[in-house]
Amino acid sequence: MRRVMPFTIVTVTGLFMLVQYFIPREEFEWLYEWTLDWIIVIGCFAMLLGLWSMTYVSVSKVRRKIPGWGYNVITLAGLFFVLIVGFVPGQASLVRGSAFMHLFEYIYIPVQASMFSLLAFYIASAAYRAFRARTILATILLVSAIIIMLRLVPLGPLSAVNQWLANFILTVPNMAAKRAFWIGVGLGATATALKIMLGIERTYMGRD
Amino acid sequence: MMSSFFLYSSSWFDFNRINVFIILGAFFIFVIYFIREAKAGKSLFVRRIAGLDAIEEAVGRATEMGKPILYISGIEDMDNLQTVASMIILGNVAEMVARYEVPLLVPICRPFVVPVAEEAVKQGYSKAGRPDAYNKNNVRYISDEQFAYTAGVNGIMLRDRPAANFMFGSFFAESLIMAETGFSTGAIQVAGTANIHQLPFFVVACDYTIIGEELFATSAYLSKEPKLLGSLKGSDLAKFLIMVSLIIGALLETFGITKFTSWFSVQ
Amino acid sequence: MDNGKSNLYDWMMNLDRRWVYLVIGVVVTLTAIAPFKVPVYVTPEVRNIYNFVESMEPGEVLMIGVDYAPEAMAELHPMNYAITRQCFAKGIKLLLCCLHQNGPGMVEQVIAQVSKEYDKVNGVDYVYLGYKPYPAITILAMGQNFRIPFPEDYYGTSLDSLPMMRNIVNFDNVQAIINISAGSATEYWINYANGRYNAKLAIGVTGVMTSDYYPFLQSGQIFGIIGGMKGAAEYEDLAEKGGYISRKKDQLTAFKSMPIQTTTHIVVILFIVLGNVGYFMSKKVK
Amino acid sequence: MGTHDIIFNGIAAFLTISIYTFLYKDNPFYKFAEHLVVGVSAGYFTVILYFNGFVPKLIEPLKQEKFYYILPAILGLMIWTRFSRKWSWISRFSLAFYIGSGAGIAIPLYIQNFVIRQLSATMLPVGVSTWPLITNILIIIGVFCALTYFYFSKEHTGAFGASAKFGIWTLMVGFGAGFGLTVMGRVSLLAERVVFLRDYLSELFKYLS
Repeated sequence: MRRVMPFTIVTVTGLFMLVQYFIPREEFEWLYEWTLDWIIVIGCFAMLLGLWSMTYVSVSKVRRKIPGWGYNVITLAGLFFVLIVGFVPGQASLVRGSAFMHLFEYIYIPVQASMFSLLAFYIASAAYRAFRARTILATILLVSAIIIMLRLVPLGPLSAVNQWLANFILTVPNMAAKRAFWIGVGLGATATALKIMLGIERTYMGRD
Repeated sequence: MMSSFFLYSSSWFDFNRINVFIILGAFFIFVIYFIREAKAGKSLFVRRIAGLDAIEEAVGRATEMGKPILYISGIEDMDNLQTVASMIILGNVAEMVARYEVPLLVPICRPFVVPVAEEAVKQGYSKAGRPDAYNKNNVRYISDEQFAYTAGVNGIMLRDRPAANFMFGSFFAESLIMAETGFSTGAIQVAGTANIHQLPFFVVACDYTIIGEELFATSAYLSKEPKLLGSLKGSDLAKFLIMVSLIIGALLETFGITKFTSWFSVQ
Repeated sequence: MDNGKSNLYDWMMNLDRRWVYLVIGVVVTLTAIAPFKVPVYVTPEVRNIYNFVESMEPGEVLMIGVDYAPEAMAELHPMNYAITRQCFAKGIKLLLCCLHQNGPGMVEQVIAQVSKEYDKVNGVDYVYLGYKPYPAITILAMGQNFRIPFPEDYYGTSLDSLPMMRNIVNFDNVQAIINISAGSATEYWINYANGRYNAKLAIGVTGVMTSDYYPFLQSGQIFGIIGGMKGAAEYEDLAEKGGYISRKKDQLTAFKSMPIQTTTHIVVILFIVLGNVGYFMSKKVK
Repeated sequence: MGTHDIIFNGIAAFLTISIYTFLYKDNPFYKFAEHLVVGVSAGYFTVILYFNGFVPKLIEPLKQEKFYYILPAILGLMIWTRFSRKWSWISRFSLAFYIGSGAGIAIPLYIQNFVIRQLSATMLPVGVSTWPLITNILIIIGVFCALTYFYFSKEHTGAFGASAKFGIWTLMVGFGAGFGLTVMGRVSLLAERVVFLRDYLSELFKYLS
């Protein structure tokens, strides 16, 4: 029961999802969409598991007064404050101007956008450090990146030449690289999925 | 249902997808055939995957220094195959680490990955004969949100100073933030993903990068069961046939024969 | 050999990453405070789209599929604004729809502002169909009749009671479709709207996605690509010359951020050059 | 800007700068912003998932007496057995469903979109008479060689090794191009943030004076 059942479920659901792809009947489409709903519902319950895990780690840090525990208090305070302003007014909290949306707009969005824009700095330092013509591979990487970046720098008459080169890189070697890459990934992923579906690969689920 | 206006038929098979069906069927047969061969004890040659040495070397260095090892499994859920491959690799990394007294930190982005990662690490530890060394608190959920997760992982890199960072799975924009922070702490970094947009950043910022299909191959290789290598053989045979049909298709197209190529078009 | 020289080369190679951050930060801030004008090289794939819209007659209909969320706003909003302004200025009618779950807000933001500028009326000069999940099915259904996936518009009015929709059944009644997208929706538009129904299609996508779609341009499945901030700046440049948008009214968002793009790109390239010069010179010294 | 905007945009500006301080080094401001956003985002996602997932996909159907929707709820509840040492094995049922359906959905899509579509797109007419025909040859050679790089059953030596080498070169050109293209997008975001701070500061001075 403990061992066999999960793998039976994997095989059955996997096979169903695979087979329905080839069956154009409406009742199968309906079953498929219903199963997609299952995934969303299970995800909701899983979310609580995550919340529990997070709260548990934070609370235990605060309790044991591990250095920096004050920050865990901030995490917990942020979490419960959002839950309160989100759930207490009900659906109304999703309307623009509510306390809940304020938290979204003035805390979540700016932090997210700032984290994202840190990448502009990181991309520069990574390029400076790693783009050295030490090996052939590094040189190829470097030259290709510079040609693409130069598109944004006005070079006078050279702009047209560079534009042509950039276009060539994007449409020929870059295209070839992507195609081969996707074919490889497609085969590798399908083989992995097949092994899981047929229960050949089982190491991802614990022992007893 | 709106789609019922025109999309459905009473047929039990979608003949528009017969090409997918045939190719998929052939692929299944290849994989299963080679797995059987391997099970029967026939030795199959598979070249050594360079990424494996990189993983072992990184674990070795971290344990020598007595510092923690950080394992990041990407930001997608268990329904993504890259995450599954990453969990298989995690189990094997745990087995390598278990023999030494260094913690293996596994911060996680999706709640559903937590139980799988816990099992993978636990199993790795008990395989190495050290089930007691397993610490539940080291596998922890951080946040579902991409950048909150990234911020949390950055924090671990800076405060726990892991000597080795592994990043295997499905990554997005956070890849470079993590890899650069990891570089600044001097950790040895091995990364692998099948998300092509992020590979440039791993290639640039990490010591070793596992590219695309190699991620799935590594997970198969690490499982150490010879039968699992059968899938690599199967996918190689498929690749060979793809290369052959690529040449045939191109030649036929050149002479204006499009029947062959149009058979491959999918809707 | 000379110790000072090799020290210099070492310095060039091993700058602390924080110096890189500082230079980028300073350059971006300075350019933001005191911007300058950068010439933009207009590529044919952007010009094609502009010229097509130019060739349309007042009263004809252009469809815009808006499939991006706030994360991609910085890159995609500018082109959306420029095209919408050009259309309204020329009296072209717009049909809008959305296949990305966080997209509806994006459409509203643009259409609310631009329709006010040009005094355009909902239902007469433009129709916003709203959002539907499952892009493939939705596009296929629209190819039959817009009323299948969208019996009502975004605001809950039945399509049949909207004056603009009177003679519009499906893709055959729109002159072209422009899909502005940050994700996989583009592929569905290409495969289904163009592939199945042969609709005339052009796309606007984020910078990262751009290169993926050039093959479709070559094969003629799409007639133009606007790629990221640079593509948007090219479009704004054309639209400004055409007199549809104006610098005075602060309508050249992408164009205005081009100086920041240019200076940062130059800085990044210079850093790469610096590192490599240091590397080669120190190898020579040794 | 009114008082409301000045205060709330002020919070946003403060958090933005706090994040940027990380570029210099880890510090209390960054840690504050980091821990705050971890808590806030977890809460935010819970609320959103409840209203956009749980309500329409479970509560509404049950209200409409579609009782078969109780099945996914049971599977969902099973995950919570993880809290018990004795019953935690039950949680594997829901996990199995999740992984199984993920694998089943993925198989045909990977084969269709990643393998067949890429293959058929590469079957191009070749020749030397026009430039597009020449580029087609180059694309086909590139794809062919890059595929040999991903070939595991043979050592990369001899002619095969040369082909794999050319393949990895092609991949590197692609990665370089990807890197170059991404710079533009990231700088767009930085520009947006800097302009936000610039505008906020000028508004703040106006407001204060």
